[in-house]
Amino acid sequence: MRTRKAVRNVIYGICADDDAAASVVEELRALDVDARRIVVQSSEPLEIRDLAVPHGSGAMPWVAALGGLIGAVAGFTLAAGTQQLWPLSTGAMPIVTLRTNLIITYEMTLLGVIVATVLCFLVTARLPRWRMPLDDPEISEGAVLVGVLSPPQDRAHDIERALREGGGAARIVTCGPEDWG
Amino acid sequence: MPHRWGMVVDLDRCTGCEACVVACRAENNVPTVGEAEAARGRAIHWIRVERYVDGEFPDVRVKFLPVFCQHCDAAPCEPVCPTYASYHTADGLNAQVYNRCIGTRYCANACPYTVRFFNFFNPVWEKPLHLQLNPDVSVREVGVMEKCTFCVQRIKAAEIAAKAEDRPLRDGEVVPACAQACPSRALVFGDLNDPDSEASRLAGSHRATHLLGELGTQPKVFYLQREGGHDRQDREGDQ
Amino acid sequence: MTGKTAKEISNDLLRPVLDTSWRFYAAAVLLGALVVAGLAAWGHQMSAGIGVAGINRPVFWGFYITNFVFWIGVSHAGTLISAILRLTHAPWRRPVTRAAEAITVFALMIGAMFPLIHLGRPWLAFWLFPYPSERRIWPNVRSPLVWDFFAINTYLVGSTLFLLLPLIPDLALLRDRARGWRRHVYRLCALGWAGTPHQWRRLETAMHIMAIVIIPVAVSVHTIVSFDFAMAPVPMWHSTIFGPYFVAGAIFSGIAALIVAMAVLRRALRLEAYLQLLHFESLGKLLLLMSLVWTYFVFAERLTTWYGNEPAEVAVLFAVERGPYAGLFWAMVFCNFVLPFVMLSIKRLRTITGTVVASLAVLVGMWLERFLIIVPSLTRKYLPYSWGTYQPTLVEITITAATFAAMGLLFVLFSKAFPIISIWELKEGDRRAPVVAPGLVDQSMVMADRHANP
Amino acid sequence: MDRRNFLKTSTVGGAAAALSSCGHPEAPLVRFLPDEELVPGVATWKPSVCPGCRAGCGVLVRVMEGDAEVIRNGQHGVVRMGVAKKLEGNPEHPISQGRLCPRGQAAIQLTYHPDRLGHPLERVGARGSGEYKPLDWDAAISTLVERLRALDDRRAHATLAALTRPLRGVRRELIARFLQAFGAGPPSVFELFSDDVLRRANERSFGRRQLPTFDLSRARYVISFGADFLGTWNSPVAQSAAYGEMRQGRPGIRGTFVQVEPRMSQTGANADRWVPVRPGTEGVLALGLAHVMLQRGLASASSGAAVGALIDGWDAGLPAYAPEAVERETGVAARRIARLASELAADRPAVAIIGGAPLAHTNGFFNAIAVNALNAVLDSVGRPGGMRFMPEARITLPEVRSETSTASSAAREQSFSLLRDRMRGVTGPGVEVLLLYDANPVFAAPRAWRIREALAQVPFIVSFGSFLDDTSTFADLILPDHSFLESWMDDAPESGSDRAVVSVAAPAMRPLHDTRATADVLLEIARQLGGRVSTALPWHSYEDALRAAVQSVDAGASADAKTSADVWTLVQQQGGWWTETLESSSSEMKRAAGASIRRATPRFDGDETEYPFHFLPYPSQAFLDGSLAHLPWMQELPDVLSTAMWGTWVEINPRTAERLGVSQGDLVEVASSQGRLEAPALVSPGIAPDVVAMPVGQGHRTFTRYASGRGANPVALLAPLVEPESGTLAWAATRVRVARKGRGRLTLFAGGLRERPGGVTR
Repeated sequence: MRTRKAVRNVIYGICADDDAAASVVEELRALDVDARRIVVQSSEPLEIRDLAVPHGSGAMPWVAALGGLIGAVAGFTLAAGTQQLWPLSTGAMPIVTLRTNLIITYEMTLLGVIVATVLCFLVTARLPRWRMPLDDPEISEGAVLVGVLSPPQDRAHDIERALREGGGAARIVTCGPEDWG
Repeated sequence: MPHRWGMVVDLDRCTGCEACVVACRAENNVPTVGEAEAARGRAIHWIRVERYVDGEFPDVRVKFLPVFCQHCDAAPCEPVCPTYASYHTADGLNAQVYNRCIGTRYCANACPYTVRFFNFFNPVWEKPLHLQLNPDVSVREVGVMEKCTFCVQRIKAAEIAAKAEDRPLRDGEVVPACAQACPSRALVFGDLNDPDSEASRLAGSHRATHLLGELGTQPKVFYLQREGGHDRQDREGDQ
Repeated sequence: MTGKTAKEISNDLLRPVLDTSWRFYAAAVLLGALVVAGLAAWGHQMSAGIGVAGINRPVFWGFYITNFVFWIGVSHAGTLISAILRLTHAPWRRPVTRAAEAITVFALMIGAMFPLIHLGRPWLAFWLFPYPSERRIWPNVRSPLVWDFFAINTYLVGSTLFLLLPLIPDLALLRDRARGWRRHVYRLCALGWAGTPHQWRRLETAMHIMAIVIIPVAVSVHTIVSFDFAMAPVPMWHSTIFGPYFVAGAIFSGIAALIVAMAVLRRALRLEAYLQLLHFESLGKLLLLMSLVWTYFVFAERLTTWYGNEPAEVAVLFAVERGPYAGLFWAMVFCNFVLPFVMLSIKRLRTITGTVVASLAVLVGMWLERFLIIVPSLTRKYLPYSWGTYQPTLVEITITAATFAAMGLLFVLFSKAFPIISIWELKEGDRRAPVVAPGLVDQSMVMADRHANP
Repeated sequence: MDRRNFLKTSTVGGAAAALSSCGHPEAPLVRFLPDEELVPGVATWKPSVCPGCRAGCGVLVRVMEGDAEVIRNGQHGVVRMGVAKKLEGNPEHPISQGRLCPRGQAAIQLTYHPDRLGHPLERVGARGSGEYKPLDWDAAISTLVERLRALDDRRAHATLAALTRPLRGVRRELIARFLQAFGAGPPSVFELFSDDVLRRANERSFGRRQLPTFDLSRARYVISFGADFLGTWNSPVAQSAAYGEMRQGRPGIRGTFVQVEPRMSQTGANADRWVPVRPGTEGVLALGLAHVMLQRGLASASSGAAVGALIDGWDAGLPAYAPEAVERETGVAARRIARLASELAADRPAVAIIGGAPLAHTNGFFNAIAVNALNAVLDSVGRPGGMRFMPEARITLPEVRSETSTASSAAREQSFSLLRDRMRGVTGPGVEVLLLYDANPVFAAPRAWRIREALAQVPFIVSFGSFLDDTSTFADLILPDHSFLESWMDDAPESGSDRAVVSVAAPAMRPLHDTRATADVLLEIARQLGGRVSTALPWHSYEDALRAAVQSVDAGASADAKTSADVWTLVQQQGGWWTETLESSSSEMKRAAGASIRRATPRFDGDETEYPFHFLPYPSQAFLDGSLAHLPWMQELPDVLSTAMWGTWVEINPRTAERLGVSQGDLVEVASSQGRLEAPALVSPGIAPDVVAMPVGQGHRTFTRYASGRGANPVALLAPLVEPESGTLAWAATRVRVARKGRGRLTLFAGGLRERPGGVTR
């Protein structure tokens, strides 16, 4: 509707709720539209989870664990390395004090987990991306957007129909040919 | 073998005259803070003579106790310092590196002897009082912790002198300002690693104790307890 | 739960962000003025010397470290509570979590300032940081202050991310609603969030991991803060109970801070429909639980000290219970135990007002608790000759007041810039939970309602 | 440089930063060429003499290079010169033996005091206003010379008078000879805590008008009556050194020490037994002890016959001093007296000391004679481990033949009371020109003596002091002296060693200010006056006079020196002259003579019902009689017992305080028949319930930025009672009343008074 949107080559419909969106997605799949081209957007997590491309969710915990491991090694190396490089005697303590180094190791481990998790999230969620996504204002009103990216020109009508069917999209928007990925 | 500097304080000799207190101030450029600051608990005395009073009139007994940095082997002040301003030298001193101190005052809290002093403001020497400043000792600026150093500048000077003559340090060659001033010779400084030093000999006395020894700080200052005197029984016998 | 449509929710919750009332300016100016006063006091302290504060020998730590511990404690409001509630899927958490997380971040930022404010030479504070420097001296990793540095940084990074991640979808919402230059800002902040199921799934996974991780971080942070004391051989500091005792106290004060913040938001931003009695009640019950836990720790600590009868420790114990600090001590007991216990265990008194009153008392009481842990011990160390006293100065009081103002100001600005209630989580929860008419006063009715409308 | 070395050096170094960091940016100064060749960073040690008290300790001055701001030829500039850095005891010196007391350590601040007078001053404002204008030395000296010429013209020579602090040696002689040659009377000395009573008593008992020296290091039992001999009395450094040896210097032997006094002093705090006694009854207790010993045959009367016989009833075994009677009078239990007596008799050698307050009662002379008698009974006179008298040092200014001068130039001093009366015109001759040298009677004399008024009647007062104090603000002309480090110094200690000692020292550093040594100024004035005065004082400088005096010493007495020139060299090297051989002084003692002395009961000023408390001022550990109150180090020195700094206080027994409703730090009013003052209360268990005590030293109206208007002056309360034998002030004989006034301020260094249970040393 606004100028920015005109640059996208997309056909989408606005559905009132998840159920409508789900049925639209069903229709699109029935049309044999490439699953990777189906786009769903909502302003809240949808109850029905498999509206779009299924993704393996197992990677993130492992990445987090790896981050923790890196953090642990970094923390311990920092602590013990500092102590060994500048071996100063204090309070009759050993030069490398394992007990106290555990604390820094612990903190660095958890910091590693946190940072790895967030990085993993950003990477896998493809954030940040600086070009505008589809942002129909009705999404923020609670509507669900279902669309097809770069729809084959010949099937535009089918897709529009599919969007409307089954109590689906109340409104259809077609945008320009440019890829927005 | 490195030195292990220590001090022996004979409480039976100490008279509470406080010559040590002023001598230390003169030697180590310890600033005066003035009445208002002193009233707020900011007076700096690297060595002080604590006095504890026992009994009520007329059976009053007083104990004088010169207290200064105990140069603990297991010093609680050292590990808590985040910047290594407080650390242990090879010859057993609790060093305080003024340049490294950022003023967390953690060491002062950790010190059970409360012998660490803080510069709450920049010290002031009204001219020409500054001419008296000892050039061998740095002047500390605001925000820096300071304390007794066992007159490390005198130790270093004696070591340099001995090295120049290519000989080991002799016992009694290093005398901190407090011990040098002490009229009754209550303070004896020396190398505890040297079994023949006077300090070692006195530290082996049956009267030798540590201050707050139960805390396990392993101080290098020994206190020789007072002998004799009257016990309570004796005092009651007089009445 | 709110009985409102998604549109209404968005309107209600975005209104404070998009419309600016005179109240916002009034609050910002007033709080800002106090913050400026605090900064001026700090500047004065830097130029004149730390001596303008009331600290002395032997009380080398005073208001600043009290504030440090207090604010780090308050920071546990947040992330810890929000993480626990998330992990336990407590349904009533949704309007609460963002405020709680914001408290955490701000309280940490303020708390982390105090170790700098209290330094004798704050311009050299960067020496705490392990960086390769010309002088080739690194921090002493044995020092609890360096542990603090690591723990607080971890917590600050973690809780900031924990606050920001679920904010992204709401920023996307704002991006759509805002006008003018703000739109551009929000657009940048939203990072191009689209709201695809894929992103939602990732966000939820990340939040789940974060919630799991942030709990041990929070626990360790306040444990390490307690180690600042427990590592020093100071009577009544050198205690094994300090770790859990401090963590319990931190959660305690954190909940209280959250309740107070929610009450203020509820009134100021007219969020009565979202922050309901249910929330205050639930948090109030948590507060009551923590009050009892805290009391248990205080009792355990003081009983063992008294029974042990170690002279140096008993000197501190009695200085607090019947000496110069007795007034503060019994005020603390009243604020942290008696009053919350009465207000929160009697159902009739457990109203929103009642909960808020109890929470305010707890905040006062917990500040006193921090003070009473730190100062009396220092006034009575081992050698009675060096016993001392402590009187705060105007500089310390100003800076302390300024940090409370800073907390308020940050909160005002935050709630101005971002929706203080997580809109998407609320909507999500609303759809999953039964609709409850606003204005309900009884939890049991909520429960009954829930059964009636599965 | 690795980290460890870095740390090492940074603790030690940093001198340049030290000196530059404390200055403020100022206009650039002219840099004068250095006077001396100094090796940077290398210290030289020069002997000097401590001016702090009468002990006359020899000190060593650590001198290093420094940049001093000075005025040269009227130009302000900087010169690199040797400046004193620290004082240590002179190890060669028989009195200090390498040690120094706190006041001696702080004496260096006398030189560097920021309020030191740096040039001659002439009064412009009213007397006491402290308004002066600077003057150059020529003008200043000629002003004084004209005044003296005017006296000469009017044949009013006798109206010249001098009032000095206690001086000995060549400086005292120069002043005395100047006065004598001019035709005036001998100089007066004012000293609050004077020991003249004891000197006179010793003259009576032993034929020596001198303070005794105690051989504590060999004593096994020491009983002291009020003498703060480890703190402020007589020769504290020498006495403390001997005390340390008495306690722990002999394997297997530890001397016992008993202190008798109503208020616990620093010395009393060290006692094994502290015996509080009613003020003024110390002599009775001493004789009570003697009685028991004689009665039980623990000592023979003959051993002390000569000295003891002075006491009325001696031959009869002192029947009036039976323990019960003594108990009634002194408040010390009879059983305790008996016990002390048997201990004294058993642990020989034993010695008794008297000093301080017991001498400052109206019966001070009796107390002193009584303790002398006790020493005689203990057979401690002239014996190892007992008391003795230091051989007198025999250096005096050589006689100069002149028409008026007779043999004795060392005329005895004129009593202060006579000078007072002369100033006030009560007796003739009046005083028209008064030379004032560091004596501060306006501060340290009772109000009833009306010093202020007396000074106001003197037409012309010249002060030689280095500071504006309560008295010197009355001066019309101020000719400031060098500090002791900038000047030649000499002193002749009268106690503290068993050798004859003269302390002499050359200047340790060049003068910082435009000052002149008073002795030099006197010689210059004598030159300008001409006539018999210049004939009597033919020396060009103090140094000349000193050399003449020292070279008159019998060279044979010094082991190393063969000629008088050698003596002068030796004296400069070691900081004085002292005999090498130990002299037995007992043989020189004359037999006691004179009428027998009856028991004297002390008289007190003030009615007991109206003024229920004995008032006991005492020399403070930091300031003595107040003459060191201007030193900031001394102000910030915590008094060892009270731990008070920068102020004054009133010591009150806890029971008394409770009765009066006074708690620690409360402001109390102390009032005597002479006046009143307010000071904070210090509740102390070490003081008798009917005694209140105050340290002397604070309460200066004018005495530099550090001491002016600080605290209260207890001397202001003192009644003008004197000890009749010596005429010295009986400063312990005033009664006072005490009342609470409100909250006061007491700056204490210490928090707690009591050890925690179990003690602190283990």
